[in-house]
Amino acid sequence: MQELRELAKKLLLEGTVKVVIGYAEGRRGVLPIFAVTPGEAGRLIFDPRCVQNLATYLSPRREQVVALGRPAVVVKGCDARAVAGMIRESQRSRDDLVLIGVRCGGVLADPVSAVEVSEATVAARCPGCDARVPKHVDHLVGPLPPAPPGTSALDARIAELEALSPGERFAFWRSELEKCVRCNACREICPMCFCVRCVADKAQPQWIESSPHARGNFAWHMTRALHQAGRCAVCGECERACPAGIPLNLLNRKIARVVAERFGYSASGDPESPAPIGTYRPEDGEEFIL
Amino acid sequence: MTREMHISEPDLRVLAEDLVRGGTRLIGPARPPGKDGAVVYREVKGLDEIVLVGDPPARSLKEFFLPPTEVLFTYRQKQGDVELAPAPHVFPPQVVLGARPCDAAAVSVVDKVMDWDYHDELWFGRRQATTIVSVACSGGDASCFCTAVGLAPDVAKGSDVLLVPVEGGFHAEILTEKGEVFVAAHATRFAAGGRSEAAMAYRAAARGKAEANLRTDPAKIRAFLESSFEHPIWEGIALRCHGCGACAFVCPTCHCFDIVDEAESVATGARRRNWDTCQTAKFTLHGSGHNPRKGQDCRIRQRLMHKFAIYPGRFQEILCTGCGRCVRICPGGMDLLEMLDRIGREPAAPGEAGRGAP
Amino acid sequence: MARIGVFVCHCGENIARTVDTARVAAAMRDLPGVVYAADYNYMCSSPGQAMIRQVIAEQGLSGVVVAACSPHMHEKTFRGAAAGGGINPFLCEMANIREQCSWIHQDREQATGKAIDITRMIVEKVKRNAPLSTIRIPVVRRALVIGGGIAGIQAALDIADGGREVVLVEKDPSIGGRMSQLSETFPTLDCSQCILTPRMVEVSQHPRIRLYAYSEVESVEGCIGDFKVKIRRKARAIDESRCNGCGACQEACPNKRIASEFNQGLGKRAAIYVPFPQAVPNLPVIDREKCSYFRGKARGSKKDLCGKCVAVCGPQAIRFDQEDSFVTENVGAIVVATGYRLYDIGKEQDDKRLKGYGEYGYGTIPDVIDGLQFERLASASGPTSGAIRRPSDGKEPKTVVFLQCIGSRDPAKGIEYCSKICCMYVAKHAMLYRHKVHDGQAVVFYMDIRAGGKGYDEFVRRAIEEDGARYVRGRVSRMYRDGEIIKVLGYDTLNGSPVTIDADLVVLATAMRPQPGIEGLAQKLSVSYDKHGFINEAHPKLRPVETNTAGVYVAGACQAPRDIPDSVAMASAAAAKVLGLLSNEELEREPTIAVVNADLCAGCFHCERVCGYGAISHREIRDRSGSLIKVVAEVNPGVCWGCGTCQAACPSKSIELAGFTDDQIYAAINAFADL
Amino acid sequence: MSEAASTSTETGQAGAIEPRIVAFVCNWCTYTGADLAGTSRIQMAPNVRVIRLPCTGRIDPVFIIKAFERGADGVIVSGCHPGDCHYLAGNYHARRRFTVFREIMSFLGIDQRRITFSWVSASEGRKWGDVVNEAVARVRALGPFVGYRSLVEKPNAGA
Repeated sequence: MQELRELAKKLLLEGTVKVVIGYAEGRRGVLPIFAVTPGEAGRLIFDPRCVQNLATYLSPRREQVVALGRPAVVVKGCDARAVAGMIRESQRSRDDLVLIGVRCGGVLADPVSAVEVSEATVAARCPGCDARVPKHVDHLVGPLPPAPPGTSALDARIAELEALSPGERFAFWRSELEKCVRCNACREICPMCFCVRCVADKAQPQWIESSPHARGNFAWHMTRALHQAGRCAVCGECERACPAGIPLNLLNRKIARVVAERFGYSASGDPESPAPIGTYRPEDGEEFIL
Repeated sequence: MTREMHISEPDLRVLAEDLVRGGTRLIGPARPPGKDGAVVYREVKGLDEIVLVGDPPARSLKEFFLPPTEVLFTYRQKQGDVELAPAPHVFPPQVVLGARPCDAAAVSVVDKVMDWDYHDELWFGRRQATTIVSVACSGGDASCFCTAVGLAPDVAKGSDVLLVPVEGGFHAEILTEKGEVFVAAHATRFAAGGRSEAAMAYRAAARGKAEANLRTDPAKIRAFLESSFEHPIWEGIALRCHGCGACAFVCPTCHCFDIVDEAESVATGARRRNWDTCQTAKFTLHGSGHNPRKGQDCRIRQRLMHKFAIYPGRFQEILCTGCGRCVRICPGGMDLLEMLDRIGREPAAPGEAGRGAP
Repeated sequence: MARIGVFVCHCGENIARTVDTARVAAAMRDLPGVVYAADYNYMCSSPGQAMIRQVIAEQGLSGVVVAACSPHMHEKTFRGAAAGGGINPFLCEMANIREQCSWIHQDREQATGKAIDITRMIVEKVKRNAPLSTIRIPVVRRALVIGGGIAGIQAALDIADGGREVVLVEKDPSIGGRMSQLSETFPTLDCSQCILTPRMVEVSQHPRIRLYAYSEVESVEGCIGDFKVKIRRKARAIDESRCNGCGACQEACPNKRIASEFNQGLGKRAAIYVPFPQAVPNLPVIDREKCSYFRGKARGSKKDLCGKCVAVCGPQAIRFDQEDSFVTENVGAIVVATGYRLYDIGKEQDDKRLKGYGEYGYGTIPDVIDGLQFERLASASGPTSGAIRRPSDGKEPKTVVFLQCIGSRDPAKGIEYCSKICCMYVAKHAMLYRHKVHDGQAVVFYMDIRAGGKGYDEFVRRAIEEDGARYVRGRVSRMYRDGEIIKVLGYDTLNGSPVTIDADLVVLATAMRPQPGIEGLAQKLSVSYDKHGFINEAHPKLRPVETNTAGVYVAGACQAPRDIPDSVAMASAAAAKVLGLLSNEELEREPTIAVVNADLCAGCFHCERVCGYGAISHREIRDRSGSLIKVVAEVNPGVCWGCGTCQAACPSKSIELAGFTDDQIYAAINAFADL
Repeated sequence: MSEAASTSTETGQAGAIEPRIVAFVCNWCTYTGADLAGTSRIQMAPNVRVIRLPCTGRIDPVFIIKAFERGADGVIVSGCHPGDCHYLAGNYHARRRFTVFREIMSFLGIDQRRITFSWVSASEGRKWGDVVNEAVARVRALGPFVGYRSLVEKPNAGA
């Protein structure tokens, strides 16, 4: 903690950055803060309650954050994947950013009620994480906590769903997606959703119906998953933001696995690693094509 | 005209069964069928599913009067002509059992705008068909602040019947004519009752709990908002806000909607209204590309202005029930309770304003 | 509001037999925005087209749909008619109710219903068509020829003689290619170098030909009319402006025991060398792998580095520090003429489908050589000065076995095609051998004799009848070295008996394959190639020297096995195409290209990643004070080919393909639903 | 067929109506192949409506979604064989895109037998006929896609 605060103060004092985007204690748990003074930097923390992916604040569409000036941002390994994606897709230049990596032992599924990481409290995406030590960062702080216990409940749930018939899976997702009210929180919080105008807001023609009925919701969530394929950092923010509690991490994880299995690609913190969609290999599998 | 009665828990259970058996749609706060998950208002088959006392459900009652999407009319285009078929606005009866008083109050607050320059037949069609039986709240959680907006955990506003938990059952206040009709239809389930000390004690304790979270003066907040459009307090207030509008979607009183025409084919389709929110840039984006509410700070200011100044100015109602849903749901950690607290302390003249850090 | 006219064609009985065309027209009249619909016997006839023009004028149509045959058949016709009627031709589209409806269905009810759907979907699309104008792009009136063999030389000379500048790129130190290695040519037996060398000199002296020998195409940008070609000039380590080609350096070079590429390994050369005496340009090159100076340097030794060539070079032209350099040439057309190589029977293959010939010793038997090696043995300029001597001991072979179809026509070995020239050159070899070794016996194992061509069959007959070549129809199953001779075990399929021959020399007519690296070049040029690497022509009959990329042409053996006359004919044909193209100052292009909506573009450049043509560039948007607002994608209209892959890849749909916009396709899908 | 019915509760009764199928095809290979099927008079099921696009690279998965929304019971996507793309590599990009998209659809419970992907060259008129007939047969066995059509409620039925 002290190491993080000292580093942030130093970066601000020496003028390397104008703002440090990090975590601080709030009234109801941890909040993102935008520290512009060394004093504010003294409030920075990192612990398992710091679930937020702060990379999302780096989007060029966040004009008021951009206006603060050159940022340093505190990133977990998963967050660093999102930063890499934004750099890869020309949204930020690497030289524009100072990345403060934090070593991570998993975050909490419910950071308001729980404090300690255990098999019961850890976020489902964390067990088995291969990015606990963020790569391609400028600074790395904090001790490496033990690996999150257990195995990912997501994989087990995906396997359960895959064992169902298409009709049963359709019924499951229908019951989930019927809850969606199309607030677009999943999109707005996503660091990789930086389009100036989302396809779901396109009205002429309207590919994605804006009405929150199951038909519009299927179109939206299928398209979102497609557009995220090979880009999603699997940070889990969309599911956390969803006021309807739709298990979006199942879909994210499933598609990340498809991309890994089919194209040998996993999201990494390396902005130089090529994205799997937008390229091809002549020998790509095509057993589904007649 | 309040009449006080009593209903035992077994009687309430049978009452619920009677309703369902009689074909009335029964709605109550309940967990999703067959799984864990947040309590929401949904159609239930009996009292056992209903969570009568507890934190506010994840979503409000709003969707039972203003659904997230609804058809206004359907159309069919013919060569040079269009046939319209308006959606029906008479609805089968439904009963909400176990509404949180704040959610019932919210419906009554929104009634005002729905009967303002235009009488919203769909809203009032559903209002007409719905009897709201609330259960007094025990005081909520750390995000609740109903008392700060002039309501209370046991507020009667908007409810037809208010139940207050007492030993073995509920003290019942019959508040409206609709409430009377409801009680009359289930007369055998209710026992005569009078003033209940136990109920009074429960209500007092709940009020005390809610008041502890936030004490502020709505009039002062309104005065500040009406005079502080350009106040530096708005600067930086939105840094951590994602502009997703989840706050508005879970809000019991936010009622803005968008109207869209959705094609089913070349010639047919439907005009729908869908929930919308002032928290997105798209809400005020002009066709020209100009946006009068340029930044997220403008949108947050708008939300506060509408809730605590504009709506009260027009309808003498605060467009907020202090349910705390926006605080609980916000993925960016925005906190209305804190904002109100800060505004409440703000001196009349523009003063120091910090950034997003609380 | 749209004003659409629909014209339903009977196509005589072709459509009307299965589709109730009157009903189709009637159904269209019910659609919003359709102001006219009629059916007619032959829409493509003069009266049919006149009807379209007349209705456009009378009804003030904003769009035309012709429900008839395939757009591939008559889109041009009807767009012409629409233009004749006074509207933009791109406001006219065809609904295909013949090839994809009346001809493939019997049931009149179903076919009529389908025709109504098809036409309605096109009507809805056309309502959203925008007028488009043909794109005009200026033509750079110069050409690039890749490959300095006979095909490239011929193409370059023809184009240059036609008045246009030519850039000729050759990867080897000299032009001349395979033809310069040949001894005599069939079917006339005239000396290959004697007819080639004058053409090589012509190239070097032509005022409109710029020759880059020992150079390769590094990258190609742009499109027909305006290619920008980056050329790597490999470092010869020679100052070309100083060297006078005296040859003293190769004499002085201490390392003269290097297998000569020109002589197919049968002769030797120095580490600094001119590949052959008639080389054009007549300049040496240093083989850095073999040169003692460069080897010493690579080992890190600082002293005693060889410099014997430097010492003898009068004009001081040796430049050890020379590095590869690059030039960029701007041309309007490109001819690919990279030629061929021969299949190698070795165990190691660059293509896993190819197996090599273990039964022939995988190329390890010294006196088993290939056709090009035999050419060098027979050539007066070759390592033996034209005397037939076998490589192992220099003895004159008395029995020479020639094997045809080695690799070719043998799917089990990986190549199913016929290499076309081998029948002829084997006959030539048999004859040349007999002319030089009068008591020698040539034995030819063949599968079939393919001697189609002017004077070709006569030539083969001469080899057999006048020069005594023994032709055995059959394959050789095995050969091995037995003392001084090679045992060749074959089977005569005509008399059904095994044949064993004690050969002194075996010559394999191995298959022709495209040059290594052809795929990389093809990708740079965006031309397609077949599974063997031969460049695909645009149409096997009607467009034999064009490729699927406009402005890129093909000549010679890089397209398929070709002999010299074929290659030269192709080269002249390609040159004629190039001259035709370059006769225009501007080109017209279909306006079906992508356009970026800069307001919406977020600059993620997914479009750029999927664009096969490099048509997407980055454009900076700045405010009035000059500060950068954002960087967006931009389409170069001259480079875009209109595939639309960018539009599907754009997550926000901020790029649109004219003629196939989202609005148009959405409308067509919407119309599918109309019940 | 019983297997289809049992594994697809979203479909309704198998074989109840004539299946309606949209085909998205590229202009250069499959559309030309379909024309060839016509000139060769190869008879095929009349259930398919073709939408012609320049290249499979242009086919956006939202087209498939919209086709289902507009009542399609099945979809065909067809283009040039690998290596044959008129535009170099549009089909390779499409292949990756649909590799992912069909997994998404499948995971969400859309029976992949409703969607047929094929490479049909300009010379494969016969193959086009087979692709059409087989797709129609598969979709017929699954029955109308009532599951997708029922995703949007009848006006004001609920609330």
